[in-house]
Amino acid sequence: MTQQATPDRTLPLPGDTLVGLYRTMALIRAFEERVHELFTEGELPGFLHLCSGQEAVAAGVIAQLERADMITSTHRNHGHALAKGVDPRAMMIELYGRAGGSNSGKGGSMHLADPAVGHLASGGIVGASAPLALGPAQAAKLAGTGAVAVAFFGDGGAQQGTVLEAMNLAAVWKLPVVFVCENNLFGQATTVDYASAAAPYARAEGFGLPAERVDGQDVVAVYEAAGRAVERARAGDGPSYLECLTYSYHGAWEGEPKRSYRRPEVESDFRRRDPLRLLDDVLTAALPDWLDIKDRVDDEAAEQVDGAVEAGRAAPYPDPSTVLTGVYADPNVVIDRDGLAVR
Amino acid sequence: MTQQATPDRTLPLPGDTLVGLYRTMALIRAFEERVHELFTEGELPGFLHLCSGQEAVAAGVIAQLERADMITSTHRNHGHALAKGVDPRAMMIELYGRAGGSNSGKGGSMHLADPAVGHLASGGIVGASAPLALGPAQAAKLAGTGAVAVAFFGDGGAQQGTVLEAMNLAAVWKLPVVFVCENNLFGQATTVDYASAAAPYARAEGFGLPAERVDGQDVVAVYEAAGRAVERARAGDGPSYLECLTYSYHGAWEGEPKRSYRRPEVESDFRRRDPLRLLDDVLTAALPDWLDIKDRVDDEAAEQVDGAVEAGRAAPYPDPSTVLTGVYADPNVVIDRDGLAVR
Amino acid sequence: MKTLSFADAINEALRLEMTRDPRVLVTGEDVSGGATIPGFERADAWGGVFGVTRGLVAEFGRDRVIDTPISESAFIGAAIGAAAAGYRTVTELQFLDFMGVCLDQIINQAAKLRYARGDRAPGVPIVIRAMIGAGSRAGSTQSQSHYSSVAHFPGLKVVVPATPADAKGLMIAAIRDEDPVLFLENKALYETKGPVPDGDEPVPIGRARVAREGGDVTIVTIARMLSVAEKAAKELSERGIEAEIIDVRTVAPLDLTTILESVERTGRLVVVDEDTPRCSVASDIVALVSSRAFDRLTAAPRMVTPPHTPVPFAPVLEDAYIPSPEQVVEAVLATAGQEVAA
Amino acid sequence: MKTLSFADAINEALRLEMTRDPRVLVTGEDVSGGATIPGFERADAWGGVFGVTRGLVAEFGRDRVIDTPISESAFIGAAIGAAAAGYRTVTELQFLDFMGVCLDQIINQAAKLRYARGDRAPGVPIVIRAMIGAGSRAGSTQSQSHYSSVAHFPGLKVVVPATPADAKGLMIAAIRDEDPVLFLENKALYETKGPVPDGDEPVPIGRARVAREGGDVTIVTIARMLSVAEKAAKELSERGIEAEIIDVRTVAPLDLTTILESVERTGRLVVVDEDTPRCSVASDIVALVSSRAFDRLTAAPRMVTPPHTPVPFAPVLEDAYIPSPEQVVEAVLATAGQEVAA
Ligand SMILES: Cc1ncc(C[n+]2csc(CCOP(=O)(O)OP(=O)(O)O)c2C)c(N)n1
Ligand SMILES: Cc1ncc(C[n+]2csc(CCOP(=O)(O)OP(=O)(O)O)c2C)c(N)n1
Ligand SMILES: [Mg+2]
Ligand SMILES: [Mg+2]
Repeated sequence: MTQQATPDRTLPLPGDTLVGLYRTMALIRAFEERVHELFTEGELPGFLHLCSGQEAVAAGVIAQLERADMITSTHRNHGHALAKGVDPRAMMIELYGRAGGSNSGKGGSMHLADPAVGHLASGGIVGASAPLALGPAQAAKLAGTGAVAVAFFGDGGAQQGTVLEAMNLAAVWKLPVVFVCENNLFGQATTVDYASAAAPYARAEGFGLPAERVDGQDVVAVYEAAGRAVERARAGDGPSYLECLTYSYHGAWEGEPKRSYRRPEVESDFRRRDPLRLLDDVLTAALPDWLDIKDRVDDEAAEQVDGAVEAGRAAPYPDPSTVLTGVYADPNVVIDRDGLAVR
Repeated sequence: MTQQATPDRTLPLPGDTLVGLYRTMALIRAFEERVHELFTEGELPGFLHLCSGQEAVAAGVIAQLERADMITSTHRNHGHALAKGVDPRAMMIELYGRAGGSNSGKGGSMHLADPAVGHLASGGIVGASAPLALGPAQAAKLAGTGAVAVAFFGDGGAQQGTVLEAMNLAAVWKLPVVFVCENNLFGQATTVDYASAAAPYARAEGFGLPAERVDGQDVVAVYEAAGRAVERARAGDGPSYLECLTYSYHGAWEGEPKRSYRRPEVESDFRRRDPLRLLDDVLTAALPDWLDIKDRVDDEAAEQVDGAVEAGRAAPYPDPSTVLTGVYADPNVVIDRDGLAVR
Repeated sequence: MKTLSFADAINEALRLEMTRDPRVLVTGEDVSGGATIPGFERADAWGGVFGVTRGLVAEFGRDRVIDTPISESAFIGAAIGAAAAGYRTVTELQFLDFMGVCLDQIINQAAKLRYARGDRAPGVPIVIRAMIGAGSRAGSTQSQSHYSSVAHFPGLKVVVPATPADAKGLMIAAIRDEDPVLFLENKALYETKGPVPDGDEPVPIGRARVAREGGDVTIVTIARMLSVAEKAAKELSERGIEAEIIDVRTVAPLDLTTILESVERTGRLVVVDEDTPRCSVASDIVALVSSRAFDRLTAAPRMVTPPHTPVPFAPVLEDAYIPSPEQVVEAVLATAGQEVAA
Repeated sequence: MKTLSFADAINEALRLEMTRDPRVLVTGEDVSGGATIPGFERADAWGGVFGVTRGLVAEFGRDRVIDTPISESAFIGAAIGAAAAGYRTVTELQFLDFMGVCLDQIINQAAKLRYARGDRAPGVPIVIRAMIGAGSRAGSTQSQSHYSSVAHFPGLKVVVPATPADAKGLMIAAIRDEDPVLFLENKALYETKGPVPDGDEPVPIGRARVAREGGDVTIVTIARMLSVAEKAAKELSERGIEAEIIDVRTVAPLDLTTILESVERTGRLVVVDEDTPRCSVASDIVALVSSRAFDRLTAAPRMVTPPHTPVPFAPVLEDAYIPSPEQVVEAVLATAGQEVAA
């Protein structure tokens, strides 16, 4: 199998690890680009925050996790979900707002999650991911499972009080959790240099968390730094903080009216250092059969996304009466339109 | 006048400054001890958090402020209020729940404040003082008045997200504000060593705030450190953080059922270094007429408190109908029992 | 049956469920009462401001009775997350007044995660304990009963026990529930004693209790207001009016059926609530009964609540603020077109 | 008079008041729309997610139109504190859904500081802007209209304009008000155009508006629900039923007088609200009318609201969630003992 490419001394990581990272990134890129097209054409509804350009963070961090390790994510979560193993078909059906989607049509883009594969929650409240991640970490510690939890949040989210106090609580309880700040330079149109008086990772150290800033375009660097943090967590040495510098090609949200606050020079710098391209360069130089592998991996990604889109298009609309279901897990409580429980 | 004691080379500060600091501390101590007695005897109602033992923080910091400088405070606020110049009679009438109190009987111990003398607000929500203090600081900066603001909060409050994000916003806006963490070792029965993974002041540095920890028993040290922070603020150099190590003789709150979590050794260490005693020692050694001055200052404090208690006892009860007044500042809106506006 | 205080009944429920189910945790500020201090682990820990969790750390250890920094968003979030990993955390917010610093975790995370993640998603089995109630001279930020604003949000269960027996049974039910439960304790009730069943039978969430039978008027009460209504009912009985008192026990979901059944018979409704009136549980009940049993009502429904103001501190003002039996009597008489004789 | 969109009407009000009063500030995430970027100060700044504050930074400068980190507690607290020092800050919370991260500053600080500090204390003149409203396919955390939970707290004014003219006039009133005002903008209204008076005349806070006269039924609407009721009224008129529509404009304080005057004449009440029903403004209005005008009501009052669930994402579900003209027609007919013909 191509994944088991023979290790090469010039490779920074084993070849199959690198190919795996590329595969994840290729899937995320293909998924996001297709979503962008479908939204632009008016086919997909939603309030969408894409992560094209940021693939190395999701892929690099999550490659260090097991299925039992939990993540929590943000409004910009498609990449995290795909990397953690949420089914792209179920995700796309959800984005189409059809029946059978990952969230039964109740969640949409900002709320994609699947606890069954270790994706606890995403959501539209900036900063909420950090407190939530403490829970599975606490559970893992108490049960001694060795599992870890990862909270993703943005450079904007790093300013939110909930994230800051979660860092302290994680340190107080010495929890196996990794805080991953995806610093894509902006929170909407506000730059991180304005919004954060000190670099987010520098601040984590003041809370007693080992902290690192890495090049978030370089999946190998992200993977290695995440490995150190995850290892610390698994070894019982408590929480860490990882800041990854990256960039969102599609801006803050799909349909954003004015993007002129983004300097073209900055964007093209990042595009030159595109995460897929950087890894492609590494693999091209080092794996003799890389071009073949790459074609296959790219094709597979495209096929997966094609299949997901087909599934989304083919899925039926949800029954409007299902608005009322799922408010409570308790099967004895059913909601009628006035909010009354009917048994 | 005794306040203008001749400067003495062995004094750490001018004599009248020291005497002024002593006077403030003596008033606070006398006030709090009397409140403690009156509560214990069942004369005073309320949910009371006294600051006996912590006088040096209120006195030392606030001695650096002008009347136009604003403070915000906490549930444990009597000392801050007295130091900032809130009338002790009005405060005591308030504690008695009588008409004519500083807060019209609506606030009680936890909400003492008087914006007219630069005390913006106190309150029962741990951490709320920090965001509030940003406002007068922002106003001072915009209006170029040179005024500063001081937010007081406890070691427990230092863990609250609102305080943490306020530190960042203060740094981002470069506001003339001083964050004063009164570290009295406990938040209720929880020690700061448990609740805070790193020392509160150490964390402030990660936000870009110059930070210092001082001996909060030593009013001279507090005064000098506060002076540096206030000077920075007035000079336009932005916010600072000051952590003062101190101790609450009366525990967490009046009537607290069990105080056994407090080690007697720790308490007696702090009592040995009582803030009034430490300053008394300095002044005894250096001011020849100190004993006379001290007697007079102590007497004055006792008289002030006596007068306040008399005023409290003599004040009439508020008219129960005043429950309904003061919800809105807008005089056109009056509340009836159902919450409706009646013009 | 034994006699327990309201506080001890909750303590017993916690102890029973922690014994029965090793996944039950207790977290919050000071819940171990100082037991985080080295050398103090098993000593004289009080357990929260009113000692409701006292003794638990000695029995179940610091791994299961866990103090927190004053970081409500963080530790409530942790409770929600731990639920996803199989634990059931009873976490304490101390006073409901503090909800403003962590409400997002309650209303958007705990309450909505189940719905937003779709029909196959697991529930969020956590219990958030918080105190409510005026009368302790604490002023406007530690005396409020603003559960109405939380009951407004879909996805939460909101429980308001009025007796020691219900406090125990509802806590047991809350811990076993698959959904987030806000468990509210009126601090004025903590010392109230009453009969409490042995064993660990839950009291079902979402069922009201007829606390007194009567055919002339339906008085619906919430938490501590039960005793206020009971006093009023005695006085009314002397005037020949027999009040039926319904203690709702749960404000979300609300047991409207029991209320409507009573109003069908009495034709008159008075709701007594300690929360402020606008957009409240009291107005909710009045609105539901008015729209669903309009033809059965023989008089205008009434609410007895505090005025729509913050809780004042001064005893004279605070006493005027809290609904009194006299006000309930007056409201009931008004539904009968009568006035209180001077 | 000129024609402006709802968004532009708010923008104009901000511009007028900032011009009139140098103490008026605008703060919030992205309100300057990128103007914090060095070199971008006066360029192409958009001004918030929907551009409501666009152009203000170019006109008034970065000292008065001030971006914030995503730290709602901190910057709302700052606005409250700045009020104590003579400034009037219009601060933006973007979506009301986010209130959970900063509610304490709204309900315990802004709302209660005046009361708790006593009768001589100054007010807290701040305006908190926030968006409400479903329909934008954003899912359960950026689509809610949970103002009922905030209107529940004493001390706040809560404004819910439905037309561009009211958006402008109420914003002017809100900025000049001595009390904290929550100014809620239904994002589905931003593009709606309508006549807007020139000048800077405020629309008084706390006064409802009779948007349509009619003698058969009173329909009370909140914000965007006005247009839903207007469609229903057309349809009802064709069936011979003339609805009076009252747009409340302010939910706290509530203008009950105008509502009661109408119900006195019509005897029938339907309240249309986009917030979830339990403990809501809708149930509040029904309760107040039922208890104060019971004898004038000739039929059970009705509420038309979304179901008591989070806002679902899927268009099919979200469309079923939002109250429709058909539901209003149905509710009105039900108050007349009729059913919609199949
Ligand atoms: C509590 C809260 N405040 C504000 C918002 C509005 N908002 C949505 S995304 C966003 C920017 C977030 O920036 P960042 O955390 O850097 O994430 P990015 O979008 O750059 O991935 C903001 C302010 C929100 N969703 N939640
Ligand atoms: C937001 C909030 N959470 C919890 C409380 C309950 N509480 C009141 S005082 C206190 C301890 C505060 O400790 P610290 O900040 O150190 O102040 P201290 O009492 O020691 O002066 C706590 C937890 C509160 N008032 N507000
Ligand atoms: Mg960002
Ligand atoms: Mg302390």
